[in-house]
Amino acid sequence: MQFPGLDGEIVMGAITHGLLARMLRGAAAEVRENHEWLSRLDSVGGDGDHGTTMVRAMSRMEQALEADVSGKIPALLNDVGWAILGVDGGAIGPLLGMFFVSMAEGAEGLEALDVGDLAAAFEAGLAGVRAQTKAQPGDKTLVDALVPAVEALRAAAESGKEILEALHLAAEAAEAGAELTSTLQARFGRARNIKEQSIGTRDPGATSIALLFRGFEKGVEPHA
Amino acid sequence: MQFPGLDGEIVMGAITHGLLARMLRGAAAEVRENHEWLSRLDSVGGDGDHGTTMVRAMSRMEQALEADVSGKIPALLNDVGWAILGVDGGAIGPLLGMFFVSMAEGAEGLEALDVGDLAAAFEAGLAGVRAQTKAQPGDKTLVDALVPAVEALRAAAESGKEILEALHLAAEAAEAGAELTSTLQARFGRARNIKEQSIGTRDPGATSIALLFRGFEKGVEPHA
Amino acid sequence: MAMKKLINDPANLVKELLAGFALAHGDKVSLTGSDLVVRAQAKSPDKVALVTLGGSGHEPALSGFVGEGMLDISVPGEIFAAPGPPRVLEALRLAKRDAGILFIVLNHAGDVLSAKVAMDLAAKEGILLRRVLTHEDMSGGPRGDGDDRRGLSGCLPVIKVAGAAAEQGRSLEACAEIAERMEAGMATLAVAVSGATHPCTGDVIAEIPDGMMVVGMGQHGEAGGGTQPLKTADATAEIMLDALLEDIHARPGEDLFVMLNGVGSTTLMELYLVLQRVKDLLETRGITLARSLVGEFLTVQEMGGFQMCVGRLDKELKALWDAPCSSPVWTVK
Amino acid sequence: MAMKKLINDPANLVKELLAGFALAHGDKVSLTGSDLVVRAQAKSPDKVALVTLGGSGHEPALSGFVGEGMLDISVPGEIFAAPGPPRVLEALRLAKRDAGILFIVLNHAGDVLSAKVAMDLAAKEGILLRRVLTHEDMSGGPRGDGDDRRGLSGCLPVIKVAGAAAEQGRSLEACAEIAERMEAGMATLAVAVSGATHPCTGDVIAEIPDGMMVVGMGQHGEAGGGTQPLKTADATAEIMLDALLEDIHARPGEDLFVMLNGVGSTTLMELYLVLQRVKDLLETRGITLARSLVGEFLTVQEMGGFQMCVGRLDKELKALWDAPCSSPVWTVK
Ligand SMILES: Nc1ncnc2c1ncn2[C@@H]1O[C@H](COP(=O)(O)OP(=O)(O)O)[C@@H](O)[C@H]1O
Ligand SMILES: Nc1ncnc2c1ncn2[C@@H]1O[C@H](COP(=O)(O)OP(=O)(O)O)[C@@H](O)[C@H]1O
Ligand SMILES: [Mg+2]
Ligand SMILES: [Mg+2]
Ligand SMILES: [Mg+2]
Ligand SMILES: [Mg+2]
Repeated sequence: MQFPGLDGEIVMGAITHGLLARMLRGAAAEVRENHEWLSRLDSVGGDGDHGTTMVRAMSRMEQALEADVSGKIPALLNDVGWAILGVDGGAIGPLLGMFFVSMAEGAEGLEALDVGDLAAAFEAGLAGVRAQTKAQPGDKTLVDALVPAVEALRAAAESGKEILEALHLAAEAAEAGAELTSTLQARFGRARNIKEQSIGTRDPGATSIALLFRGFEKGVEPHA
Repeated sequence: MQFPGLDGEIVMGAITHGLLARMLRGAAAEVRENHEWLSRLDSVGGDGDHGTTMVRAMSRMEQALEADVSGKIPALLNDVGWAILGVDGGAIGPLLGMFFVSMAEGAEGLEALDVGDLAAAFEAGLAGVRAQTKAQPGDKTLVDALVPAVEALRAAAESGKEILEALHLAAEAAEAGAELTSTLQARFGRARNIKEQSIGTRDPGATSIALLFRGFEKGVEPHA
Repeated sequence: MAMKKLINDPANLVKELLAGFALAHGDKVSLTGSDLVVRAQAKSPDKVALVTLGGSGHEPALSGFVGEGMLDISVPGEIFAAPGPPRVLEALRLAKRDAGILFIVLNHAGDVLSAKVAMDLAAKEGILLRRVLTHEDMSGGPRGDGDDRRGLSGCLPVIKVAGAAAEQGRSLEACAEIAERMEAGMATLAVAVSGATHPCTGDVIAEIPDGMMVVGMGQHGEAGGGTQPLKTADATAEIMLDALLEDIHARPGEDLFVMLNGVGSTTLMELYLVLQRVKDLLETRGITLARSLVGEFLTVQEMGGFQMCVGRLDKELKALWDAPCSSPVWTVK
Repeated sequence: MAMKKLINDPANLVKELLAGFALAHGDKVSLTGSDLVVRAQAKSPDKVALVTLGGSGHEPALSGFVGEGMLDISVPGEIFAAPGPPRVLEALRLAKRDAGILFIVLNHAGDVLSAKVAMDLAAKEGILLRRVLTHEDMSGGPRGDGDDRRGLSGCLPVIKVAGAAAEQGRSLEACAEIAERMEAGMATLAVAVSGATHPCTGDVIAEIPDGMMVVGMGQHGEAGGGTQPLKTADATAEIMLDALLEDIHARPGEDLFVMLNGVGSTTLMELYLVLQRVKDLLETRGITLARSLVGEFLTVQEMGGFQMCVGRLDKELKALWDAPCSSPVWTVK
């Protein structure tokens, strides 16, 4: 499949450097649109800064996109990761930063990513996050959105789905995972301090992951 | 003139040790009854503690009266003065304390005070106060009540008035002087900082002097 | 609560405050690289270096603990937000030495994560370090479940004794052991009586109803304890001390230190009352108040309240506590 | 404004706080006689002694200035109220020595009167002393009309240099000259952004409307300057510094010190911003910020705001500023 009107950068069924940039810009747009909601979620059990920090992280990401002249996927992902690591932003900075840095390692040497490559890169990103925290699925953290999203992408790759479809399924899974966190009690992050009172609200970090995946999908969608 | 019912301590026309104690207790009672007003006056240009400090000074005075076994007027006045000096009470403590300490010096060697002796003792007290401060009449301080009170007492002595009458005239003069301070601008004490805004309110320290002299008078008045 | 702060553009707040901090304490600290706070006179490179990281807005912490006999480097983050791993890594590179780095991390998710990433990267560069986590906030959960306990102002005594050990030329292992011994024997409990505002956003940090106080409040206004009627200094001291002594299993005959850390608008006057009561209560239990520390070390903007930190002191820790040091918050001749 | 203070019986407040203060700083100060605060190690009797007096409720002032190289004795009064002459006389008797006593009095009616009575009595006992009055609050009135100017936190630098001179064994005349030189070259201006309460009575000390600040507020909330909209740190620094520089007639090429004294709930963070701006402004005028001091030295309970004190430093004053000292608020190695 060939997406029309996308600067001719599209290789059927694969994410090029240019398309990756679109994915990332889509994610930034999605987070920016919803940052107040993110801060509101964080103010229940945390310090209410999650939306602000995410916006700062996205701005850094966009600067890295702007500055990128490598034309290479791993280099871009690595730059984005380090840009986000550079945000003085509490918990989300190191986790999200390491997600992209590790994704870069997972995409090492590749010029473009087919669905399987993309799944592998996201798996590397997930592993990078999980190396930083003992949080398991069910602990009400961003892990609860990230794990199902990456798993959905892998499943889509296994069953031969196209990239757009695969990203759609990942976004749906991330959203479902994030939504489910509202039933959970926080065992990591600041919200663990409010114990049972954390039940009833979505985890801000998981919600951000859902927004990022929704943005990835929107970024590669053909323009209407 | 003999006041009936006053423990037989009265010598015609003279203040004995016992009568002095009554005068002082009368002053304490008068201040105590009006201390909220004093603090209110002080809160306009000062720190609002004048009533509280005066009550503490009066309590100290009463303790000194309680403790006194000398039977001597100068000793009693000196003890009262030192008791008041011992109050951690801002401006009024040293001034009022030195008033009594100096009065004691003015009454040195006397067993009882006739009207002239009393005027001399009060004059010594006034001199003691004025040695501590450069405040002149018209500067809106306790000097504005004390000077006319002492002058009135001296005038009464010169014209041969009886003690009760003399104390009554002194109290009237003190009150008139205190009342007049409401038209003045403060040039000493905390109230000087508010400048013109001090006009319109009586000076708390002058008001205290008026209350003390009213109390002196009431203390020696025959019981109704 | 209207915000009444003398600040400029919130976006530059941390940069500006660090510049002023370095200016005010130029004899003891200076800024280097990406706003890392370092000692004015660097420690000899054959001695263990102490490094820490943490959000700003808690002045004088943590950068006020930098100086001779205390920290070598602090990495200040944004207001209430951990610094990102790159600046932490920069600090670790700067401190890199054969003697090693004692890396003191307060238990807050952001700090722990940022430290972890930086440490992983540092390890790849052959930087020798030992992390010591401080998590002495007893309101977080039962002792033993360390992850639940936040790192509050107790980092100060830990830094003091470990810094003194490093200054004496002790090994990384020895310094780490001392830090951990101090940490293991201490507990902190906070009480808040009035709230504060975030200097950048104006957001309210903890709203505390009139006449009430909250025991167990975290460093950023996180809930964590019970709201109860405001008590006297004596009664508050007793509630807090009892809980802390039970938490550390203090026994008669022991020597303890007590630190009272004002978090903002609570006066030294009040803290002195509390200290006096603490001493009397300890005496009735046969415990000696061997050292005390009263002041504002780790604040939460203009919040009212204080943290009480209590810990066990043995002979060695006492000697290290008394050892010379020279930092903006603590000078011992 | 509801009072939210951790205190006990207000009637015992000062006694209790002094006990806790002496306990907290037992290595530097102790209590003697009628709650006089004295140095833990007395100064050699052949050196000039420094004595001061003043109300409590301003902690750490004034007793926090007692120590080696600073004050020998402070006579603390009740909350915001000068101590009575008998305790002041007790202090003067205790400090009595052939070398003489430098008696530092802040210009407030109560303090001045109490000091005067005590001095008159001391003179009769042959106690040798020199009084130095500090009155550097420029909001009181024009320079020269000294009686109108209150003594604010500027007493600290005066005590520092005079204390250092005394420690060096200089004569009473020399110490007094140094104190007076320092005092004559300085001015202080206060800004208040939020009020406070009297800890005993609960009375409001200064009510400051939302969004406003008051320049020229005295130490107990006395009015004295203009109410104006709350400004940025930079703008506030500029307003205050301009006024102070004009007051002391500062000229290009001069060396000045700047002290920023937080009075309660204003954070160090804010004071650091102000200091940074002050330095830049001085630079543009060709004036050197030779020394600075930032912290809470003389507070007004939980009031928000600070005092800026600016003064001229010559070579000798700088050396005395840097001389060793050891008091609860200021330690120089
Ligand atoms: N230890 C942890 N492990 C995994 N995720 C965490 C951890 N701590 C926090 N998070 C995630 O970070 C989110 C909060 O991020 P953010 O508000 O930016 O950080 P902070 O709490 O430092 O202000 C949480 O909702 C949670 O998803
Ligand atoms: N320098 C002074 N000379 C004469 N009287 C003074 C002086 N200062 C204050 N007073 C008197 O003291 C009164 C205030 O007393 P008080 O409120 O007890 O003291 P403070 O102002 O220290 O709180 C004033 O009303 C005034 O009469
Ligand atoms: Mg947050
Ligand atoms: Mg945060
Ligand atoms: Mg008063
Ligand atoms: Mg007073």
